[in-house]
Amino acid sequence: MDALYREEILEHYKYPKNRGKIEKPDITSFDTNPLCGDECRIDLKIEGNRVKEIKFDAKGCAISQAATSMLTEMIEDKSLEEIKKIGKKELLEELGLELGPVRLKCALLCLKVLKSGVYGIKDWPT
Amino acid sequence: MDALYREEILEHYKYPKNRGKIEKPDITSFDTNPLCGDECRIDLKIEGNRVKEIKFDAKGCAISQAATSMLTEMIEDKSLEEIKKIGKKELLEELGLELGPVRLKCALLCLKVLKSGVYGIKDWPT
Amino acid sequence: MPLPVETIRQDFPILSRKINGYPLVYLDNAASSQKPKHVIMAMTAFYQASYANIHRGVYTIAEEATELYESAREHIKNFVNARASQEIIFTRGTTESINLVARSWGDKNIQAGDVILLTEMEHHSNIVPWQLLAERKKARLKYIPFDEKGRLNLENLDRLLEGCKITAFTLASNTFGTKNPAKEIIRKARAKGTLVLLDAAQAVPHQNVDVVDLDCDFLAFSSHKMLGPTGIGILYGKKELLEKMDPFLGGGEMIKTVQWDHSTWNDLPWKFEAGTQSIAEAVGLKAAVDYLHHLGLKKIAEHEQSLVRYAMERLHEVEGLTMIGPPASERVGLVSFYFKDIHPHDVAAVLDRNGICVRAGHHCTMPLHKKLGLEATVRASFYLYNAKEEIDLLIDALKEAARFFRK
Amino acid sequence: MPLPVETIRQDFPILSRKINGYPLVYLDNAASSQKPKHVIMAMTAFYQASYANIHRGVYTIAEEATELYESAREHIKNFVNARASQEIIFTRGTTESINLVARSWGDKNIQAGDVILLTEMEHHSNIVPWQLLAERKKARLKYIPFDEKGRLNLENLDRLLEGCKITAFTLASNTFGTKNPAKEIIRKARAKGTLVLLDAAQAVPHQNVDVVDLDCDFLAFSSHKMLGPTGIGILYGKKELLEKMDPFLGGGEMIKTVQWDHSTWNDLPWKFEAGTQSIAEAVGLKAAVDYLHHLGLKKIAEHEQSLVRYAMERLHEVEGLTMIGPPASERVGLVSFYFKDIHPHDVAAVLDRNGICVRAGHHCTMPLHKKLGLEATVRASFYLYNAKEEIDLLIDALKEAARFFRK
Ligand SMILES: Cc1ncc(COP(=O)(O)O)c(C=O)c1O
Ligand SMILES: Cc1ncc(COP(=O)(O)O)c(C=O)c1O
Repeated sequence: MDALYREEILEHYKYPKNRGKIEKPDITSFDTNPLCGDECRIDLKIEGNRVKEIKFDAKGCAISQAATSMLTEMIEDKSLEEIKKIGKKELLEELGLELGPVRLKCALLCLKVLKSGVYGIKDWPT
Repeated sequence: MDALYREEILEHYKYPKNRGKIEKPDITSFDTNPLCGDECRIDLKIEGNRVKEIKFDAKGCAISQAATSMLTEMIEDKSLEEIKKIGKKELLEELGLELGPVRLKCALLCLKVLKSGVYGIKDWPT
Repeated sequence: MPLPVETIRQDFPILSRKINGYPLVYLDNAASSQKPKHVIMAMTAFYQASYANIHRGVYTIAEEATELYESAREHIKNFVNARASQEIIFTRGTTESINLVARSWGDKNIQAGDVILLTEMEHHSNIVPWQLLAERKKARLKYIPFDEKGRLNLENLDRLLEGCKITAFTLASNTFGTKNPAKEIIRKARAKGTLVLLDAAQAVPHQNVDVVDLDCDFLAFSSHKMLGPTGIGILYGKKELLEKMDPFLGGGEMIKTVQWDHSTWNDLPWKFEAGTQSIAEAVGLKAAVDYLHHLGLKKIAEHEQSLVRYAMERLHEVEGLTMIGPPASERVGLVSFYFKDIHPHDVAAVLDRNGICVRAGHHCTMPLHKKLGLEATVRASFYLYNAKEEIDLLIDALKEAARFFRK
Repeated sequence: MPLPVETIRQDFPILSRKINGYPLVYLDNAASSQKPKHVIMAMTAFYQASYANIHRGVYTIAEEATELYESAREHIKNFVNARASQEIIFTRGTTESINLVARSWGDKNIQAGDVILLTEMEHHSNIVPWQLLAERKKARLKYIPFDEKGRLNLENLDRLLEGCKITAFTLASNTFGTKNPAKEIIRKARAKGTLVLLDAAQAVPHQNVDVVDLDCDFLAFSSHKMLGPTGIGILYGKKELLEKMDPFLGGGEMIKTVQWDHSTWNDLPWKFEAGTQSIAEAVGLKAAVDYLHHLGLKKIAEHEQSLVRYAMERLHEVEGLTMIGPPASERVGLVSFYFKDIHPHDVAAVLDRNGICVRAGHHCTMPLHKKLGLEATVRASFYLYNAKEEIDLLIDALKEAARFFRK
């Protein structure tokens, strides 16, 4: 069990950071994972090209919720340029998990949503 | 070779019986074998419900030509009722060959043509 | 005599695999079944001794291959009790079979305003092709509703059948497990002149299905769910209907003649089999049918019934777990459930750590889940090689999962 | 170093089979190829150890199966040098691939009066889908003619391309063996804004095919002709085009969301992969690609070139035999021929008695044969495991057939 659900993952899952909604977000983005019905919305408040506030709402498994929570922590105070540099690799390192192709999609949905919001491209490719 | 091309088959192939055309046939029927391009036409002259004259024209391999020639011999002077009783089994016995499924179609095209002519059904099922 | 499960398990090489040190417990049979060595060996032997393209070759191995392929069709014909082998068309699977009907029959016969009647518990493969057809033809889709126990509510069936050209529904639900009252629906459809397509993906592998007795017009199912290989499926259709339908795919083998500007079509069933077919897969499917037939579908159904009954009893023990669908006696061998506070993916992941394979997700029935207010469920589905002891392992692991996420 | 044919032959179990006491001489490779043990074993191993349905399972074997399936796609992507794996769609074969384009691209983009340009040497699978499309849309079919040597006559190409939305032609003819000047045609088509679909069924198994270098829009081929299993094929399409196309088949896996009245589609490539796919077949195909890649397509092409050159030289010896098509240097490894006085079926039957498998018939190119005034021809087609000695056996048997029917 331990490898898949490290203590830190469970913490993020049970006590997510940045959960909620921004009333008038500068950027908001939403997507779903058709394979399991996971949903993810990320709202951003931007000031001077930098993340001022971030909130998310996600339905899904522990992995996808924890990943989203961790991702929002990773980008607090970051500039949009820095965010654009965050990829699969960075997020997965942070998660510290070995995931099969299906659960990988759970973990990466939040990144897909973030990227498509930041780049303003509706269907960000997985 | 012998099993497939018995002397009698070769005879029918080289010197077919009833090859030709009837000017005003009472029954005429034509079909093709889509798998190999074989063609077969059978013309019948009927008198008193009995075959008065029979002619065929066939393009195809030795098996199909010989089978057609033999089939026309089998039905000379036969009544339409008797012809309806001739099936796969009777023709194959006459041929005296063991045929795989593909060459079986070569041998049976003439029967298909004859039946569809006699029954007046366009697409006689194989 | 009950099904000799221990002996049967010896026939399935994958069942001796270990996952994280635990024996594999395969409970995802509704998604796809495992294959007995008979099926695997039949295909291997075929590739090693008789492989060739079919129908066109006049040499020995091509004739052997053709004979094997066509005898697979005979086997299927007998298995579902069709009247003629021309009524059995090989496709890639249930999905392609249904699409074939929606295109070939649908495009010719459905007009603006016509009703196409489905049920609320259909698999996406029996919804989307009809949505696409309805869109092409401006037809109307209607759905027979299900009740809180996952049973079809047939109260308004006569009204739903008004103006309905075809109704397509599943013999057994892949999410609830419900065995639907096909005969009753078919009788009413007949009375209105409505055609009937049965999605038999979850039925043919598990119980006797007799197309003459059912009197359906079309029946679709997949090889891979009935011990056979992937890559092949079946469409049964009544000959009179198939004959009047236009071809689906164009290409080699389905033609009688091809000219520059038009072509004519081959006889049934080949009219619907364009291009090189799934030949080795037909050989494997034939072996699967032999295997099932030899054990007897009736015994298999009884075994699965006893498993699902036992599973449902024991699932009641697991705290916070809710099952969906009807009582065991009205089901095929599967059960879907959820925890209010644990995501199905997490449940499945914990189970996987213990070597247990279950499905977590919407099982390709999103509308059904939405109606229940659920995103996803966990499904355990049984087959002839599953044993009671495996259900005990499932229950233990579910209890562990509940403890783990609630700690 | 030339191809190590003797070693290669050891990899193909069927080649040790005897027919009527003679060793099997398999010269029907254009219809379908035999399979090396690597391919057969890859599928067997998969069924025995990792089989599960893909994409949806969160348990170990489902993830293994998904990984294998998607890595098969990667292999194919690299094999034809596509830019992205989203451009590789799995189908059942060349035939389905072409039908997919004719339906999904064609129904959306072809209008009344538009020209669809084929060639006179196309396989039925690259004619009939376009005839059906032309009929649906009242479009016009035109054909690039071939000359007396079976070469395309491109003199009037510019005129034929006028008003032409798509041209579909074969990279290599399955009857003449002609390698067509694809780049020249594509360049002219590009200039007119015409899309290009390449039928690569006879090309990908035998030579390097690079979709970027060719700059084609679509490319279709089959697994079973390139040492892989039946039941799977490939459509390559440029991403920008595939993205704008509607789905072909509706069902599980190709959707993003399904609601009662409409659905939204999954991302590429899955948008075009409805229902359970040919999973084990993808695993086998991957092994086939590895096998071919390991030997090198260039060497394979050289070997086949030397075989066809030798075969054509020696066929000249056979009295009354006429070959059709271009000189050996312009061919892939196949040659079709006929006797004026002996039906091709009879030739093939005599050859079969000697263990030699050749094709007799129209090879799914009826219009081509009709233009030549022929019903059928005999075709010998070579692959990497064929040896010169087998051609000697072919020649001997042909001489015997001639003697037999002329005696
Ligand atoms: C040139 C060509 N195109 C298309 C096909 C059809 O391929 P398949 O039957 O695998 O769909 C073939 C082979 O039969 C072929 O040789
Ligand atoms: C009820 C039902 N219908 C249709 C299908 C689709 O079958 P396939 O994916 O083999 O085409 C399935 C299985 O996935 C099913 O359970």
